[in-house]
Amino acid sequence: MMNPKFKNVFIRVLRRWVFIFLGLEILAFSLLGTNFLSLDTLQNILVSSTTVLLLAVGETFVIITGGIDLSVGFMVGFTGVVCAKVMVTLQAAGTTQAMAIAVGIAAALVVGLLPGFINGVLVAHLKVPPFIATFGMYGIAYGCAEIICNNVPIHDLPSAVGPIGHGFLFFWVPGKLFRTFVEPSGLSSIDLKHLVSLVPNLFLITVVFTLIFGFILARTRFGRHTYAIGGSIDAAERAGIDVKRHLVKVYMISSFFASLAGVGYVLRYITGRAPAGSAQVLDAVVAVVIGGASLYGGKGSILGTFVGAMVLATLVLGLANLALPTYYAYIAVGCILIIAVLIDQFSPELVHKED
Amino acid sequence: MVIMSAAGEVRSRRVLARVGRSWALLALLLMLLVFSLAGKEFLSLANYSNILLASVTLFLLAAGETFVVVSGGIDLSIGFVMGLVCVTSAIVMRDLNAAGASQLICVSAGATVGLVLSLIPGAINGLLITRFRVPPFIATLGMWGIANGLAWLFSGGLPIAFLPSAVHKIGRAYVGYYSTKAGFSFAPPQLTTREDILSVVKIIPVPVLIVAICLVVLGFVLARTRFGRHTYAIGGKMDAAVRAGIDVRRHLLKVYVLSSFCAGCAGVILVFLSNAGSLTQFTSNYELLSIASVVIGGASLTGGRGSIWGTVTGVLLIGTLNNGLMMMGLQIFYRFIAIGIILIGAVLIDRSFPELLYED
Amino acid sequence: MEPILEVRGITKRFGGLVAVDNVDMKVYPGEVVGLLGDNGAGKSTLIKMVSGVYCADAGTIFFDGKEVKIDNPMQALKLGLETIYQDLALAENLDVYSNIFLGREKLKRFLGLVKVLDHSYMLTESRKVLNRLEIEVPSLRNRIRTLSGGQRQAVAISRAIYWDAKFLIMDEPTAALGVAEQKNVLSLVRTLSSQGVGIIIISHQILDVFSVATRLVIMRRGKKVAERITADTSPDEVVGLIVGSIPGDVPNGDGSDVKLSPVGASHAG
Amino acid sequence: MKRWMMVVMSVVLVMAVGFGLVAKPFVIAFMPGIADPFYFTMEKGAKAMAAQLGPDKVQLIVGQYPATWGPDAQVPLLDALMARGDIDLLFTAPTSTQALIPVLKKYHDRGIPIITVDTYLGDGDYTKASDYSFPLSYIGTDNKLGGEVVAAQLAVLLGGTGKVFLENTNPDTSSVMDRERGFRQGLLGFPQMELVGVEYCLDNQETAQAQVANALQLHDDLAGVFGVNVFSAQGAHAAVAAAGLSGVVKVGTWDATATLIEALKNGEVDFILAQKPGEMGSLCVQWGYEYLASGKTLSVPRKIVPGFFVFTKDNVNSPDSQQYIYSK
Repeated sequence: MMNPKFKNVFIRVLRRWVFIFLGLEILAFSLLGTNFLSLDTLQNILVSSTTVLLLAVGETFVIITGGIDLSVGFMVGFTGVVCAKVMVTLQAAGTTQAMAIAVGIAAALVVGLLPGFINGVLVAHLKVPPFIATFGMYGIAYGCAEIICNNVPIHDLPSAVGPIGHGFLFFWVPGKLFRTFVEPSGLSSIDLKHLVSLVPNLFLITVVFTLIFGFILARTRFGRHTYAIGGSIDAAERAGIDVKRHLVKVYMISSFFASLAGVGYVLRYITGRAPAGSAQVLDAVVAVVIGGASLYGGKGSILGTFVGAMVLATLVLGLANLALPTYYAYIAVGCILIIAVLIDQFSPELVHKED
Repeated sequence: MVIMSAAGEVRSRRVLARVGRSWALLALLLMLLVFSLAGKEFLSLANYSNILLASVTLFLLAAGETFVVVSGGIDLSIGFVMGLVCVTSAIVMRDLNAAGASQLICVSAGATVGLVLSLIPGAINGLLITRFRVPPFIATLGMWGIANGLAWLFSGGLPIAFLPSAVHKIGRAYVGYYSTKAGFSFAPPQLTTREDILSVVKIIPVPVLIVAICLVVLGFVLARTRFGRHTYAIGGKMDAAVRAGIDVRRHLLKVYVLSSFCAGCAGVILVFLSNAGSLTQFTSNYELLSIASVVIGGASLTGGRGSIWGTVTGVLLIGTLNNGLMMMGLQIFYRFIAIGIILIGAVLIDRSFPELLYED
Repeated sequence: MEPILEVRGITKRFGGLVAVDNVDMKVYPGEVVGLLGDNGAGKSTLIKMVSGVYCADAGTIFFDGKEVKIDNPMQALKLGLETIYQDLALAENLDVYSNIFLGREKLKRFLGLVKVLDHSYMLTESRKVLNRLEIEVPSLRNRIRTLSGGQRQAVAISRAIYWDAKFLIMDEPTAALGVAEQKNVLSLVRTLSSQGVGIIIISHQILDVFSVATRLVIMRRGKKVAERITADTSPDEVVGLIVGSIPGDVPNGDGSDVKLSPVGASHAG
Repeated sequence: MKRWMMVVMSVVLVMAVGFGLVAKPFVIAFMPGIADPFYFTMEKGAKAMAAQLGPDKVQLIVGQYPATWGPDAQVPLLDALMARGDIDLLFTAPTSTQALIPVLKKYHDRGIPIITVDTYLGDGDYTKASDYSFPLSYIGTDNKLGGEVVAAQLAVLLGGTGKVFLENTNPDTSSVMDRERGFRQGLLGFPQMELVGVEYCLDNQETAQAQVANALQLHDDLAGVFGVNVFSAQGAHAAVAAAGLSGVVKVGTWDATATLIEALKNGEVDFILAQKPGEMGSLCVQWGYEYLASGKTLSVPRKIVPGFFVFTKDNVNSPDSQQYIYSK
């Protein structure tokens, strides 16, 4: 009926609809919005998507194995509070700023592995459904975070935290100066207006970790085994993969990324707050699903997740640029999510005829 | 000898399995005992009625969710469907009231509109899941956002006030009142002093009674009717249900409509309880709490297991825990930890007891 | 001649149910043994213990003359003990060659630093094994999900063959296949046994088993009730033994070994 | 002749510039803290003032309302709003006293004047030199003072004696914590009054209702309840009314939503402390416009406190007080 070659192309395009959608989104907002197609907006999209993107990258691993990790939302708050608390305590104890910040970040990343380990053991060894195990952990992490910070945001962090979180890789005043990492000080207000800041630090960090773990998922044995477990846990087990161990690692990756998001939160907002990130957990799942993953497991990719997160961030910020009433955003996200899965359901498998 | 000991073993295993199955009930009783001993004010009729009143909406949400979970699905939209229905019902009641319609018409029209409206999200969920094979998690998560957006759109983000006075009268009514001073009456006695008011014994809040009736009906449907049997069959093994000639698509559609309808009932009851139409707040997590109650009540998220009775126990466990810990002066944040631990513990206990092989 | 695989007194319980009760069994190199029994007789459980999916509650396993402990599938695979399961155990979301190499992926160095999957090597090797067995699949890049039942079976077999199995367990290898495909599989079994591979074959299709197996082991309710040389028995007797209308050699499984003197060694290889 | 031409040209030029100014109004942006009736009312007040000044003078752009409280919800939306590039002045309610400092500083450095409304940066004192003193002005309620006012009002109703309970919402939010501090401070003036408990409902009305019902259970001589925001107040009054104790247990609330006004009329709430969000929004636009129109030379007060309006049964129906009811 349909020319097979054309059909193949059609299937390929359909499978990558999300890229097209992102393009259309940007186009539409550029036409309708005010100054939407600008460096500022672009970098704002990149920065504001970091929390969701980080959570989503970790969540991608979990979802590919056929699980789900709800705990990541409050893990952001939990690790953020730990990070901020350590920094503040060390600073009060008189250590140097660099030391306080480094130890704070390290502490958050290390402590962040523990809930993931517990989740993994519950899911893999004790056969608790992922939804329940991680929802339980969600409550526990939130409660613990509130206790650590005594219910109030942790303020007065070392003064170097803000410049890191709001910093950029490059600073450039056209025709005048070019710097990396350190924001030029003492600029005149005219120069400040022309100052171009490129590549936000937070996005840089996010991208580095996203690339590393994207590589792991796509190219290594670990990644292949993750897919195999999601495809058929029996097949994986009988092929000699240590499924339990692998699952524990996967949940630890997820909570590691949540910790990264927690650290990112502290750097950007110079505050440790227990409820931080709680609103982002479902957004992260949405980003993963828009990126082509299936909640039944076995499917998904980091590139897809990245684009999914961008689709979400562009949508939210595009609507904000238009200054439309807020409820449009809720309805739009809900609709896009369902459409994403519908397209995915109805696009056929790509069948190769020859090698 | 051999046969005897085998029979003995079977019996003891059966007892063990029973205990394992109904551990939530035992935990609930234990908790009631501990809290009653720990705090003097816990052990009182008024406090039990408080626990029940505070759990009214969760009872309904969780009961609807039970059907979905037993069928092997999940419904995340219920919390916001409740908010949407609550707002819509209240708007209808307010506008009819302002237009001068009688109280009866205002209230019944508002409730009817809300309940009818609640069928729509469920129908859409069900169609997406059964006809278009969208995973339940995604379909209902999409509806989660859409219902919330619509509730904002309708209400403008403000609570809906100036409802007919019958609303709060119904919402705060009890089935009967008894006091030494005024005797027994169906209407609240007109008392002024604190001592007199506190001395009134109030028998069963009307919303609790309504919810109890709903729960009995739902429990009957799940446990005793063909509809219920089919729900278990689909959750247990979808293929087997299809081969047995059950119209699975149609049945699942009904299950999601039922779940949404229960959320609608909760929304309407919330109008009466709070005398206002309020949006569901983002931080409320009703859907997650409902699922937690269902699981604590012994259901399995892979489907095929669960009961309304178990879910009621689960909701009561959470309600009692909240109430008791509050009475002991613990802050709300500790309760998050407690519920998280109980939830995981529930499943662990469930896993560590043997299956009940023989029903009698 | 030494048996390549021997199990002694192997037992597995699930809760109160004894799925496999004190079973002994031997297979010699190049021998095809048929494992027969009704549903629930314990055949699958027995071979899952040998292939490391289940841990035996009691008993010992000898492989190639040495006592071995097989706690997980990887250990079985390392010994050269391959299994093709009834449900095939393929990851349907992965493509053909990824399944052939699942769990034993070929790696190469990326930029001389990190080990990554070597797709081209795995592709060519997979093509070789499929050609050797004259198996046809549309493309090695297709996901298993898009293949037919026979094609999936072929992938599962080539997966086992590729790894130079010394011993092969086949659970219902012909159940999901068309007539022609069944014939291919059976001739494949003969080829492999002539190359000295020991094979256990489980099947409900007794005639299939009779056509390839040299020896038959019959199980009922978790116990091994009889052992026969194929040439010395008939399908009728075997059916009788399976359903219990003919009493077995060890009716109550009291562990007596009187009639189960080693047979088949002379027939093998 | 040549000179004459010059005169005409310069007149045309001046007029063109003049018309240009008239044709292009100042763009003032409002970034709210969270989607709730308080900020809706503020938007309404701001819009009214913008309309009063005229569309040729002020164009008001309202950012998207964040769904939850906190910088993580607010900052991306704020950045998206500012990236439009056409904004001349921003007034916003910072959701964190510290997280918003560098964010707003960035826009200040680009020449966009900032007014903080309802909440503030740092400690809210922009008169002394600090890294957060750059905003033009802080226009907002003194939450601590409000708490003291509520305490005093309750004390008057209770005759200066009795047990009171505080239903709060989230300890994470600085404004409600200030109210709690003020309330505690205010109670110190009445040694016979005792604060027997504080609960946090996390912006959930049902939770608030359960918590106040419990407090009534725990203290059968409870005399008064203070609900610090919309959700805690609505829950508190519902719990007291459900217990049949309206009038006996005095209920003081903060934020004048229609629901609470109705309850006040029914006698279920005894007084409502209303902030003046409409006035705040209106002031922001007015001062903002005048500052911009003066060529950014006008000296604007660094702190403006619009004060409160206390609704009681006596004044709730008077026409004057209707403007303080929150609405959209």
